[in-house]
Amino acid sequence: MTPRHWAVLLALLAAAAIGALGLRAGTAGSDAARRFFRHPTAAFAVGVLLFFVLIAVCAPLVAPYDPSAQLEIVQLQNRPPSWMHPLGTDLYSRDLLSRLVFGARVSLAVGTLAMLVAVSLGAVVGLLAGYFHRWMDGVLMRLVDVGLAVPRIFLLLIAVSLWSQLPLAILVLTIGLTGWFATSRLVRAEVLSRRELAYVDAARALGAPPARVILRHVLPNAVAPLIVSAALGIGSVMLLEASLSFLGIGVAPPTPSWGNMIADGKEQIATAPWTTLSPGLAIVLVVMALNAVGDALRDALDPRREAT
Amino acid sequence: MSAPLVDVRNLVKHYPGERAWLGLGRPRRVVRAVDGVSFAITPGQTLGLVGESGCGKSTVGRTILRLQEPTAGQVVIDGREVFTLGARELRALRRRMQIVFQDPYSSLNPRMTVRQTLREPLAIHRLAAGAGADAKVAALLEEVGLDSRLARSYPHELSGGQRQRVGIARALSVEPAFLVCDEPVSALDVSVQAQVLNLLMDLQQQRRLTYLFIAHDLAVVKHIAEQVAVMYLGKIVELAPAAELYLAPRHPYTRSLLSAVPVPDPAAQKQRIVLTGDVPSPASPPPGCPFHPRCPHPKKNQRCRTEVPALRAVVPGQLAACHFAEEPM
Amino acid sequence: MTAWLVRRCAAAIAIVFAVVTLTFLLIHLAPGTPFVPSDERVLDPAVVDGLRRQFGLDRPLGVQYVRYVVALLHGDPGYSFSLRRPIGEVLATTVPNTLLLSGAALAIDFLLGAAIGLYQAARARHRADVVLGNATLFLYSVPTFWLGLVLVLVFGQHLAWFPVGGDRNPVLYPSLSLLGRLGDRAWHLALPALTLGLVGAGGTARFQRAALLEVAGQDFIRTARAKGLHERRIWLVHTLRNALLPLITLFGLALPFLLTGAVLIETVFSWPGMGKLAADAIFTRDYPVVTAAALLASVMVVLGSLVADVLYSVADPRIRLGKGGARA
Amino acid sequence: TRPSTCRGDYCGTLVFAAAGQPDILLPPVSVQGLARDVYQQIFLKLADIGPSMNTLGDHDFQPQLSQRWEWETPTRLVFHLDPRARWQDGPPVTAADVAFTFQAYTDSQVHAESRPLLGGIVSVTARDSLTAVFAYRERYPEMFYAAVYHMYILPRHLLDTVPRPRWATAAFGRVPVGDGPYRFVSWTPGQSVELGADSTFFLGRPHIRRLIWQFVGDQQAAITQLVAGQGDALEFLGPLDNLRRVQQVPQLATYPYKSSAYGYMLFNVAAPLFSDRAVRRALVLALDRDRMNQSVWAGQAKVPPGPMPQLWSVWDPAIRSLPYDTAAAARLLAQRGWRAVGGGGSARTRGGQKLAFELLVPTTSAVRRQYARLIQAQLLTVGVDVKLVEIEPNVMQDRLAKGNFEAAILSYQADPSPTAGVTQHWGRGAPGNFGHYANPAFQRALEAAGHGANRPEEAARAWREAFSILNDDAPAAWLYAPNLVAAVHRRVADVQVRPDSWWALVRTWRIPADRLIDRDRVER
Amino acid sequence: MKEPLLRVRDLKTYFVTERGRGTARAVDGVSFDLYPGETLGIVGESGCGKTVTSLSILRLIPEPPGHIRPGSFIEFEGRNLLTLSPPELRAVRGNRIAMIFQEPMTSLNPVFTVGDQIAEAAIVHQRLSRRAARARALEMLRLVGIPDPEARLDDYPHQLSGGICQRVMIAMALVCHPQVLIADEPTTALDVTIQAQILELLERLQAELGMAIMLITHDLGIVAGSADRVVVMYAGQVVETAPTPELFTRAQHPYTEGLMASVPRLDRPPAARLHSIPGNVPAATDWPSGCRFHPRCPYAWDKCRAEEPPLLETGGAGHTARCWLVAEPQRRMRRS
Ligand SMILES: Nc1ncnc2c1ncn2[C@@H]1O[C@H](COP(=O)(O)OP(=O)(O)OP(=O)(O)O)[C@@H](O)[C@H]1O
Ligand SMILES: Nc1ncnc2c1ncn2[C@@H]1O[C@H](COP(=O)(O)OP(=O)(O)OP(=O)(O)O)[C@@H](O)[C@H]1O
Ligand SMILES: [Mg+2]
Ligand SMILES: [Mg+2]
Repeated sequence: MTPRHWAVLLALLAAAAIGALGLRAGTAGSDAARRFFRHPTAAFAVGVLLFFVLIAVCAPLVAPYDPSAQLEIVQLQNRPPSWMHPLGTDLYSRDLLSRLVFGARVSLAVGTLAMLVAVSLGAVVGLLAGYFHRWMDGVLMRLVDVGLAVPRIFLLLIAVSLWSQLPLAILVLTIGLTGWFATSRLVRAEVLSRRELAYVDAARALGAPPARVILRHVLPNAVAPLIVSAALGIGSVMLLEASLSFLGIGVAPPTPSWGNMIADGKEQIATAPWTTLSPGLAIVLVVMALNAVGDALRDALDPRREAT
Repeated sequence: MSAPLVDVRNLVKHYPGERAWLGLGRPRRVVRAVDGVSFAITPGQTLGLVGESGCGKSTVGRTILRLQEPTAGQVVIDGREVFTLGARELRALRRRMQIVFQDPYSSLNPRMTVRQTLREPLAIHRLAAGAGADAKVAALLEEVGLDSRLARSYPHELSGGQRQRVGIARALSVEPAFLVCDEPVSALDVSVQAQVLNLLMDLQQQRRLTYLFIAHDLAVVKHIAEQVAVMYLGKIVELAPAAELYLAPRHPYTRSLLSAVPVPDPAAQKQRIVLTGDVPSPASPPPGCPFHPRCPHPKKNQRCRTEVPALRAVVPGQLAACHFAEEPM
Repeated sequence: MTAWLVRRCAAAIAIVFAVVTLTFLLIHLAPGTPFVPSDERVLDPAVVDGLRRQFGLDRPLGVQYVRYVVALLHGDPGYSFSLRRPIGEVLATTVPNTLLLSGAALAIDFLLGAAIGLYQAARARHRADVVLGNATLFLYSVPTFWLGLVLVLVFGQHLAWFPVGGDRNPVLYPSLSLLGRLGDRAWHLALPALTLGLVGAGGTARFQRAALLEVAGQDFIRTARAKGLHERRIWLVHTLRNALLPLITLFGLALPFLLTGAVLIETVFSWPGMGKLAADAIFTRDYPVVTAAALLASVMVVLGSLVADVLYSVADPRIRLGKGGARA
Repeated sequence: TRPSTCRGDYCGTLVFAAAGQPDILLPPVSVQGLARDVYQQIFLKLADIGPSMNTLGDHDFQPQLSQRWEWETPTRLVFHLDPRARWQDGPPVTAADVAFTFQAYTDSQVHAESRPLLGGIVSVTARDSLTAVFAYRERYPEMFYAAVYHMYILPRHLLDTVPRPRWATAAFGRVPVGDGPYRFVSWTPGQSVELGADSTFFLGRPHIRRLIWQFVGDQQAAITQLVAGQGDALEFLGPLDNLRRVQQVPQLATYPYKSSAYGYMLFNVAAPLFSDRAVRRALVLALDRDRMNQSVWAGQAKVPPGPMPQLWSVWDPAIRSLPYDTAAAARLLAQRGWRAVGGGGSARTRGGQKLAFELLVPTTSAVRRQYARLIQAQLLTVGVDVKLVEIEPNVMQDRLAKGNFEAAILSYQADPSPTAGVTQHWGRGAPGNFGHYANPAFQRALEAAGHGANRPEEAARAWREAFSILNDDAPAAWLYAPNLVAAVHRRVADVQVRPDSWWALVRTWRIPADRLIDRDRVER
Repeated sequence: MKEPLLRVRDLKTYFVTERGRGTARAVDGVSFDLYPGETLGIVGESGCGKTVTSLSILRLIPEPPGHIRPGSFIEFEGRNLLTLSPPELRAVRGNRIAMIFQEPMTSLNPVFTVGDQIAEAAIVHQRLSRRAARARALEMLRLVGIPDPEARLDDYPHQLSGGICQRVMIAMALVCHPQVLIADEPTTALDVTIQAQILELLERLQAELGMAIMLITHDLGIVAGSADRVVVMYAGQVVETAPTPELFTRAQHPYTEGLMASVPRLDRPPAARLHSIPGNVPAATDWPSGCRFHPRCPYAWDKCRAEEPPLLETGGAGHTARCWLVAEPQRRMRRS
């Protein structure tokens, strides 16, 4: 850890803070932004997210070492935090800060991508079921019932066990594919309630074909809960990835993810607690921020929330 | 009198209740929202459709435009039979018939500006594009009495009256001949209501529009309609030219409805006929004359309870569905 | 109501059957073999083959499936490969444990969560609300197993207030009085149930707060105030009673969440429950246990949502009397 | 308020923290090591191996169920059972039980793991109720070991009604009745197994009254249990960190013992990359195994000179093996056409193909996972890209058996006998020879060593020769042979841990009356 | 003339809107009196502050965002309602002054029976036993003319129609025999025939119980039929007050005039076009300066833009109007 790395770290911290505050100042005019930032923690949460995203993007600049470099497998094993290694080192003498920084890339990417899969699938199913009703609705919703009837971790463990070695893409995909059930219900409910609205009828009366009605009139207005559930979804995927890693299936080593960092450190939790503490806190912080942002978004995207 | 532009014959719309077996089985307990409604509207004229909440007015309007599939009946608009059209022909016919909604808050897509809202029909029917479309939007806005600068606004930035005008402009954009106005002024304040009513009447004049004007306010209907149909529980109970209907209502329901409307004149307070009870649910309509449980007619008897009165001409041009339409109350 | 119940049950059975089929196929398609020693030994493939034959795994998958379903319909879920005992027996010892854990967690989750939510809502946007809001957000965002590990370390090992694992003291338990046994179980239950319950309570509190505030903005609360009621009565009777309705829905959804948590928490706390059993079974390819666990989990989940629906219809008069029950 | 009445020399309760669960407490059909830990307290063998762990001949063996034995002919062995031996449900143990046990172990429907080892025995018959006769096909050095080491004598009167194909799930295996120092008390799946001392045990009443195995999730949980004072004994502490953790706890004593385990990275010779001997040698040369040993075991283990645990007498540091020499490794690789591109940290290539392979490692073994990652990092420095595949043991086993792998880190818990161990894993076509290693020279040396009769120095030379050939071929990189450490509560005296089977001697342990703690005194 | 029962003076209720567009002065200096036994109609268009006025009387304004400005004064039974302690205030609410709301369906708690909800106020204010309160509830249901009251007692609101719900609301409000009943658009959500029933009921109850009613509505027809005196509101202010016949014959404020002219009427033959007031009601955050009606007023002149008129006596008994025309009637002549 050279002064340069400290400088970059501080710069990113400052950038995140300025970014969050700037965003608040810059959007002061809009109602949605005002509702968003009315939440006491919203600006802070945005700052936290920005910080981690920046760190992930600039990982090579922030990380003092190669995240999978085993620096000195005997002398530097499980060292507590120090100036050289601000978060300490792990069992393999790897620098935890570097791992945390690169792990942010993986964890955030897995969270975002899996959530995208889940949300888009959920949205499509929800739209179809909600808009076309009748048998389509019946069939799709029964499918959802089945999906919801097995605890997700269970489903995931089984699904993941289909691969003896789990490529990251498959991990993302399976997490996504087991995560859309609730979203599809949400979207369906939203569509059902919008379907009857006068402006949807107006579009139909004007002769707009179903695809146009769905894409221009129904979907955009059902998108607010979708965005909120996406924000919350990233967090829950990150937690899930950590849980899977804990159970021994997750992102393959040596690629660091916050989940497998905790898993790597769990055997040293009594003797070298810092190895699990920093990734654990990172997850908590980001998931908290995502939830805070989700809450704030819920208000921001719903003009009816003016009073509460 | 010329041939009617809109001819509705024995229109029936039943809503199925919930379905058994995971939503795939047979439906239970139908709601008879519209139960055999017939009328015709002459080109350039207005038929007012009045009745209490839930009597099926909106369903008539929506079904005629095939926003909902009918259960039975026939509707001929412009010589074409609406219920038998395929998707493509129907889309073409949609240029001839349009609808204006009651709720100025839900009838505009909150995420589209006025311009986007008004350009959409032009795009769907390929009527205009680019600068042509913008010009058309400006013209439409002007026609409904709105400043063309409003084109960039979102619905929530507009007042109720302005929204209603945008809704009308949207309906007019495809140059229809027939307009269903589903309670277009009920949600508006009196002062604004007057503005919109005036606008609708002006437009009718200029464009020779034909209106099906749905309302629950008899005074408003009196103002705008040449013909008036009174609905009760999915059926038309009285159908007559406005002048006759307001002067000499034949159905006891029409009479009590008229008497219940408050008149803004303390001097002219008349005797109200206060009906007892509520409108029954269309899911379980009473047998016989649907109005008989609330009917104040002195002659009400067993026949009313068992026999459904037909809609018949009591005097030429004035139809009523009451066994005792001829008798005074 | 009965017709509705019959319909719901039929749907539930169909769902459970679908889950069983899906699980059966997936787990059999997964690579790997059962019958592997957990210690560092290599088993003679001939022994493995013999065992496979003995348990019918040499048959085509279709045959296995049909056999399995037929046996299941006769009430025989088969033998566990790794525990070599009838699955009924295995579940009989593990399921009550999981129910105990989830039940206790559920109680903590909802009692604590609802209480915090109520407290927060009644003081919305005051300091206490903001502080509690962040605390519940923290709990809601914490990885369950991580919290569990930390709690074990702190309260189990360092402070030694609670046992570090297991569901009872294997030494003392057989000789304890009934009361002593209950105490012992409760003492072992405390940490895992708290971990699971606290994380859940974080979510429940947030949900409850939102639900209460939503209700608090409704017209009928204004009516109650206009009647001259005390604020306490308005919150505890009028608002809470209405806000319990969405909570019941949440309750129905909480079960899968708790079962998920149970898989992890049972592992962390060596809690001999179904979650750990199921996870182990997946890893060791103990097919019949996996399918049986999936069956049971789905039954529990489906039952949970059924119970929630019934509760809802009991709690909400608008549903209780069925739709269209309006009398004029 | 707790009942605490037991006093004196025969109190003692021990709780073993166990990461895992037994499958079935019926010796021939169980495959889990933990089951053996338990059932060896319930069932006796005819004779047991002595402290020297010598498997050759019979002179280092100790009487157990049989009082004495004699060789009637070179291929006929006669056991005289101890007349005091009783089944725990009453009847005496007879030679018929021995004959029955042999039939069961060799029955193809029972799938006993040790069946192949019994191949040299033609028959076992009961001459009279206390005399059992073993007939062999031929003489070989470990013929006595083969007869006694794996065979726990079973009660015929309880098992002969159970159809053999049903043994794998026999109810008897859940409530076993034996003839050993402990009798079965209870077993709750997922929780614990409890045994109680048999006060009438004919070889002497055990001092420890209750043995309880409490099942926990994993190694770490077991250690936590021990450290928190809820467990009394753990046979294996694992890496350095855990040892330190345990050593800080005053109530725990540690007992190092030579382990019967060793670990190695196996190459699948049938895989294209590893069919090249030079590549295999280069990879072994590139590994700094001493340093890895420092990192993982803090020097508590040794780098073995071949596939052997420290326990074996054939252990000999003089066996020729490959040193750590990255330069030589790089040279070798370059010679074989694997060119380095860029600096260290990127994979070598040959004809556009990367020098890379998949290394299987089970998720359940902390030690092997640690090794895998160290190897991954070290090999990268010579331009080899290792893809770690961390999988469940069950998948790993499957892939090993199917030969569907390139390399894997294996660990072997060996029998005391090198002959069986080495043949099973490196003999041509042997069931455990997953890497498909075959070398006629090695095969010859192996046979010579196995049949080295009773001439130790000849055998030792043959073994040295065999291992040297093996090391030259580099079918694997030998990683570690640990000196294990067991932890047992300090109050327990006379603790002896047996390398091949840790708790085999528990019946001789005791807790002096003045050191009893609450859990010892609890009366059931 | 009798002493007023309720005296509202200079009531100002503002809302802090978070839009960053300042304060919504929803009610901005409203004064009026309510006399015992009379029906006072309050009319005005949507957003003019009728509801906020009525809520302010019982201090039911949600705070935040709303607050009643100091200096406002609402006298009832010799006390200022705005300074009562919470227990004193509760003793007034539902007991001395009761309220019914526009949406009967949403104003009843969906999870309690109608009987319980009616009885609640009696239990709280009159310390009746449960049984006595139930008997009282039954009596009230009878009083408001609900058929088969025994059966209705245990019904839930959703089982009842809108008209019945409104009757239940009325029963609930009257259970403690209040002095004042504030009815905020009690019939707007109902059908005409039901509206007629409810208005009829209110008239009857007032005759029987002798309470004063503040009847808020936007329908001039209802005012004409039911109110003794009328207060017309526009833009958060009272613009005209008069006895009902006086108002309908000699409306002084141009807004009142315009309002009356724009109603389509059943009792007159339809004209070709309706009269309409141009423009829209301005937003509460920025009322126009001067007279708040001047941008829509056909008579407005400079003074109207610059100076806000006070409520001026018009000469008719109890007839006041907030318009400079009262002072300069000739200007009206000149225009018309
Ligand atoms: N989609 C639907 N499914 C089931 N029932 C419906 C549906 N739409 C309307 N109904 C029922 O049909 C009846 C007639 O409804 P409709 O909307 O046509 O009445 P309306 O006269 O327009 O009433 P309002 O004045 O309230 O607009 C009502 O009882 C209503 O509950
Ligand atoms: N909670 C609130 N927050 C902010 N502004 C409010 C709030 N309640 C009312 N207002 C504002 O106060 C003004 C008066 O509203 P009020 O409800 O009194 O009108 P009203 O005369 O009752 O209209 P309506 O006929 O629509 O009921 C409105 O402009 C409204 O925007
Ligand atoms: Mg309608
Ligand atoms: Mg209002």
